[in-house]
Amino acid sequence: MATLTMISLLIVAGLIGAWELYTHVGGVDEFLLPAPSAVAEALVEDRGLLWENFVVTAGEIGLGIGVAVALALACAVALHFSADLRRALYPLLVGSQTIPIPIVAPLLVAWLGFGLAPKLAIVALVCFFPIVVPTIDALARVDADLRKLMRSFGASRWQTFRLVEAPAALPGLFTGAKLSVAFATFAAILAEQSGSENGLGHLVAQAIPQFETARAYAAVLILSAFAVALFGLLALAERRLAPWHRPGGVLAVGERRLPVDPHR
Amino acid sequence: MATLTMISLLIVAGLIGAWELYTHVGGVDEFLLPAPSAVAEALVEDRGLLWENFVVTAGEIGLGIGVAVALALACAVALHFSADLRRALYPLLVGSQTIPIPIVAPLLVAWLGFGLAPKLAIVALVCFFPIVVPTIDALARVDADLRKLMRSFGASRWQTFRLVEAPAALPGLFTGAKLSVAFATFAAILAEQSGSENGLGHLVAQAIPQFETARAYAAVLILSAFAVALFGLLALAERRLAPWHRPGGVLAVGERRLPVDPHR
Amino acid sequence: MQTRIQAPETAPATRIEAGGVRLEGVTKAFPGRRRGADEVIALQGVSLQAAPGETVAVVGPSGCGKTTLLEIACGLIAPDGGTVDAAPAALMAQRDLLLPWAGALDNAGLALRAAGASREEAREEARPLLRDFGLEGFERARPHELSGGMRQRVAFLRTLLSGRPVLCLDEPFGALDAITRHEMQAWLAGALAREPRTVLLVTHDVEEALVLADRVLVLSPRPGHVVATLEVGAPRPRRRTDPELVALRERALQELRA
Amino acid sequence: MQTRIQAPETAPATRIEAGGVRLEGVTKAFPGRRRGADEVIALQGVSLQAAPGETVAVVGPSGCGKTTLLEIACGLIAPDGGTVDAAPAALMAQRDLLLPWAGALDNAGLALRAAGASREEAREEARPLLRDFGLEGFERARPHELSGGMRQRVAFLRTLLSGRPVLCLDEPFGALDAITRHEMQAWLAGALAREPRTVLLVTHDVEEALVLADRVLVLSPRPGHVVATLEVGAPRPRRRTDPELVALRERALQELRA
Amino acid sequence: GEREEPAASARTERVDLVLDYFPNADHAGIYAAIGTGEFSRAGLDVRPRTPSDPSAPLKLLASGRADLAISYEPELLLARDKGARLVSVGALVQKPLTSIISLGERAVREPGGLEGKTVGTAGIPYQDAYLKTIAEKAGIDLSSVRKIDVGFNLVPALLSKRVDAVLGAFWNVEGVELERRNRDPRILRMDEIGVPTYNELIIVAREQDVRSRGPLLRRFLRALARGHEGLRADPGTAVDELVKANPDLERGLQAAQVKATLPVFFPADRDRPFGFHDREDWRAYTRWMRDNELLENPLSSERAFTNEFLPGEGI
Ligand SMILES: Nc1ncnc2c1ncn2[C@@H]1O[C@H](COP(=O)(O)OP(=O)(O)OP(=O)(O)O)[C@@H](O)[C@H]1O
Ligand SMILES: Nc1ncnc2c1ncn2[C@@H]1O[C@H](COP(=O)(O)OP(=O)(O)OP(=O)(O)O)[C@@H](O)[C@H]1O
Ligand SMILES: [Mg+2]
Ligand SMILES: [Mg+2]
Repeated sequence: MATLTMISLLIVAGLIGAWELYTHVGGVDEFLLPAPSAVAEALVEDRGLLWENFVVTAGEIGLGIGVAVALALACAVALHFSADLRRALYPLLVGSQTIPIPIVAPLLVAWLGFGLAPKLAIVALVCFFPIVVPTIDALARVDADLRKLMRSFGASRWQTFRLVEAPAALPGLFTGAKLSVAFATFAAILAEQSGSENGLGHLVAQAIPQFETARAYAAVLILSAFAVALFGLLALAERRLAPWHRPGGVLAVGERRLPVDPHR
Repeated sequence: MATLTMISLLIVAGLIGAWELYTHVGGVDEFLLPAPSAVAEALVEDRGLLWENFVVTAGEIGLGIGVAVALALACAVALHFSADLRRALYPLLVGSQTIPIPIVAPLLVAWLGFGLAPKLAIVALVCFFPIVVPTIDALARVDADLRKLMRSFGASRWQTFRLVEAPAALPGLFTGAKLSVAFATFAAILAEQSGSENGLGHLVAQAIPQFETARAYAAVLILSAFAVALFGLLALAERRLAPWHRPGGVLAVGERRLPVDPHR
Repeated sequence: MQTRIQAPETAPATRIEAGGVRLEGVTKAFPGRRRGADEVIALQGVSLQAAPGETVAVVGPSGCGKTTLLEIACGLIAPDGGTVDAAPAALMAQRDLLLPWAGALDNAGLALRAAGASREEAREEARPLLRDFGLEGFERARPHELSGGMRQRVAFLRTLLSGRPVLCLDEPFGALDAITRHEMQAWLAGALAREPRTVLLVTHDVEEALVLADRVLVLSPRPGHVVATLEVGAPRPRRRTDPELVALRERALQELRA
Repeated sequence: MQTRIQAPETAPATRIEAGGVRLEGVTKAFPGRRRGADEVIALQGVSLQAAPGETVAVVGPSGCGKTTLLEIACGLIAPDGGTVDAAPAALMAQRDLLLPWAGALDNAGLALRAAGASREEAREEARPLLRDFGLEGFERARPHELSGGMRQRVAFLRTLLSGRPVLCLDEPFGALDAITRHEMQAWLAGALAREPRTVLLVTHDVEEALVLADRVLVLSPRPGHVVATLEVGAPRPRRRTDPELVALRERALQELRA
Repeated sequence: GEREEPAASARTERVDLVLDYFPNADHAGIYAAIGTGEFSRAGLDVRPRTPSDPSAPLKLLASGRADLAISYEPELLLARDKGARLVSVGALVQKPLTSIISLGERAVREPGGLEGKTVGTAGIPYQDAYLKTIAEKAGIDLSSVRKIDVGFNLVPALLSKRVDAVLGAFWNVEGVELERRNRDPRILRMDEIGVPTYNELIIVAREQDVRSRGPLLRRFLRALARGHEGLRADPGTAVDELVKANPDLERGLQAAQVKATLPVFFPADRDRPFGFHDREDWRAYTRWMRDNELLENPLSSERAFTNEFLPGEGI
């Protein structure tokens, strides 16, 4: 464990060193690619500004993911239950994912005003799909024999869903949620760049034309760290709530066995 | 089947009708939201322009997905094989997903110029992650008992991967590929909006300041249809190549049974 | 040719109602999956009657269609031909099909919950039986922490608790050692004596069939059809050394060998 | 207390080498999963010797640790105490563990492929045996298209073909009807006579143990330890009506009942 | 003679003003008017809004989602050509800010130097037409100039050295910035190299509001004019207001940009009020757009703007 953390730190340190070196000898303008040292400086100097804007963006991300998870779950369940709906709506869902932000952004402002709402809508729009697809796929891949069994017990369609399909699809939901965490950050920045008064995306959009590239990188770094932390939290939650799918892994804790290479 | 297609067509028709109505009575300016009829007109009138640019963008999408799948597979396998790598690189991967396009785009231009390469890089960057995560998750969720069995047969780590884990994870890979298809379109438009000479994203970027909103919508419509078609193709391929995970579904074709509601 | 299948009731009565099973001339073929592959005829004109409260055992060589027959009786697959008329039937499948994320107690209570019981009610009802079945202390153990025989007992218990008038048991004791197996057989015989239910029992153990059943159907190799029907008249409780059972056993094995 | 476990060889020799199994005082406990839960002691000081070419059967009540013992012998889990010294061993698990996406033929050839054979070579080698086992025509059938007994035969065949010097069979014939079961037993006895291999056989059928094994270990209920070791001296091929076997069977059942 | 409006009515009216872009030095006068209370004294609660892209303000305005919008003269003419009923009620910046910028030793010192060069553009069609006009005036072959649409990344494209010059950056924003960062920019302003002059930034209202909300527009423009007068008198305070409202702006940079922009916030003719539209200039520019096939319909430039609500005009 300790050595692993060391290795990972060494890799990161190596990458940062290479980057620092490159900015000095690579001939790329510092306003295109600032040195890590400059980014670090910006992190310290602008910490007040960064923090204030981070709070705004983190709020958008958190709420956006919440909205996306709720909608995606409802949608996945609805599509799972009705083959008709699935056939009719799935293509529309896929299509909706391709709508470019510059087209929807002004519309959303027209409908939702200039506040938080249009940003939430964009984050939710981007995050919705990567939750729906793995969840629907996981629901569809539930052992058909289990469904038969439940039917023989007189279970209703809904009971089968609640008692068997939903728990069986939980790992799929987690896959989707992890994906959406990474995309939420991306989406929040996009949303803020398409019209906002604050937030880290706004900061980035303002920093670049002001040649404060280091500050923009600092903002991105903070968001990346946030995304990694959220991802890690979800992976932890997954291990606690849906541990059964790795019988060789987590459940073997404390039991001495030869390595079977499950992911932890 | 026929009735289902009917339902789905009816829903689509209903949506389009509502949209048309809304543009006339909803008080939203046609520059914000053109009527479907105007979009249809643009589709017909600008078909030459649209087609030319579509070919460019479709190429970027196709190649980008190809690059993303290849890289993502290699990466997922590497991370699956080495817990050290996984611990060291997974957070970096998650972080990489949050990098905003406006920050990378100029760098990519500096490194790769204005040709196809920076667009491919952006599409691949966006599509890479949604393939890696479901694939790694699927690999990790392979029944630990199967791994044990292979070990008792004297299989090497690689043989176990090739004969057991890889096929078992195929559905996960398909989930990822389907996701990335939807994101590729989104990414291609973004990429083209930050520096390009042609392509549908370029067309959209040109149409918006010219108040040719209908043309922009027409371009998006074409891309959406393309994404839906790609998604459908992948779903078909999944059914052919990885049908075993739906024993109640596809394999029951021709066998009369009571409905067990598997997704088709 | 008429096919009638009971739609599974969504909310079965908790009180067990009498209900029989009647299959007439049931035929079932599975199509060859690939073009040109031969279809597999699993059952050919199988008839079976179980009056309410009766136990009917089915024996036959591996692959002759026993499992298929039970699934048809449960209304889970539709026959190609013949008539099916059965009260709601709960299946104990050949694979244990326990939920990997639930403990033994919750797995045992699954059918109860399908019948509308709350989690707590289901646990209350399942707990004492789990103890009867030698699984005390394993209430919270997940399936992969149980031995094969333990898993089978949980699956058996789950089916028993379903409260459906008909039980279709597909080799319920196949993974048990001789001693535990006899205990379970005795337990089942006792339970049926107290509270009669209609049982269709698939087994490879002819003695087990004779000890438990009112009638034993012997199926031929695939395509399965009935080659002999043995009425077991011996009074209960039965011992496998009863001369009548020994004689019937010889007959059954002879039919099977043929 | 020394624990030696053979690391599974990555490329086992296709030629079967002689190799025995020697377990001394093996102990294994599974920790209570939740804080405060009791640990389950599965095995307590079990010793077992199988000389190269010998067949040793293990019988014992459900949950006494038989499967655990086999996994330890195969080097798949580490014991808490005791010595393990075993040649490379292939496991036939209690669950069939067939690959759902592969046909019967490819499933049967899996161990061969793990030993380095190409898909074609594996198919060539597995095909005639599949026929011997009554599975002709099902070469391309996926596991869910096979009956329980058919799946078990495929899993058995797969293990046989592994080419490992030791075979650990966990109830290899539990899902087979009496007739098919006798055929498979006869087949196995013949194969071992032609080409000796070391076999650890877990079974619930004492007769099966006596017909096939050189030695039968009787385990106690959990925590499992050896309560009796029966040496079976009868010449082969054996019949289950041999007086020696009948006598041994009585002894074994008596030990089990105790 | 300017007649005083009755003192601010008791009820302040809210005005949603969509900016043309993220807040920057061009908006210093607006923020000064907010910060020094000019708007509230006029009974207005002005809320500057950031748009999703520079063409969004007119769309939001046309849809009634905003009261006023900052846009560009060419954009307004394009929108009107497409049927939008919008009108410029005041010019925020009198002159073109758009320019051709190049750097260092590879600098393009005069229009003729563009021959054979690669030029990055923002991908806006009317700006592409500037290039044509410039080439004609300079007598060079337009087809020898390679155009690349780099979207918003004009400066990064320049810094990446993948283009020789960019067309579309503002001399008062990017130009000043590059100067401050010692990147030695060479700047060619549109109106100095053959493109007819135009008002780079204008304040746009809906035609219906021009008819029905005249007093409000008048109060708005008077307060805005006072804000700009304050800016001229004391740029430091105005910049402070801008930076206070937008803490992510760099004060030093904004001050330099405001200083550079000051001369074009007001009409060259001292007699003209703040916000004045020059009839001739508008006519000439509209003609140029028509000549370059940027407009489809015969369009009266007269009706695209009105000076009616400017301080001292109209009534
Ligand atoms: N879903 C299916 N698709 C195709 N063939 C099937 C399917 N289910 C069963 N079969 C075939 O039908 C035949 C009968 O199968 P069934 O499972 O009913 O046998 P069984 O009598 O239960 O055998 P066992 O005692 O081995 O469990 C077998 O040949 C099997 O291959
Ligand atoms: N992975 C595990 N985690 C926790 N407990 C386990 C685990 N595997 C087995 N056990 C426990 O160890 C004991 C022995 O199990 P094992 O599977 O070896 O029994 P068995 O003799 O094979 O029984 P059966 O005849 O029923 O298959 C059981 O009580 C079981 O609950
Ligand atoms: Mg069966
Ligand atoms: Mg076992």
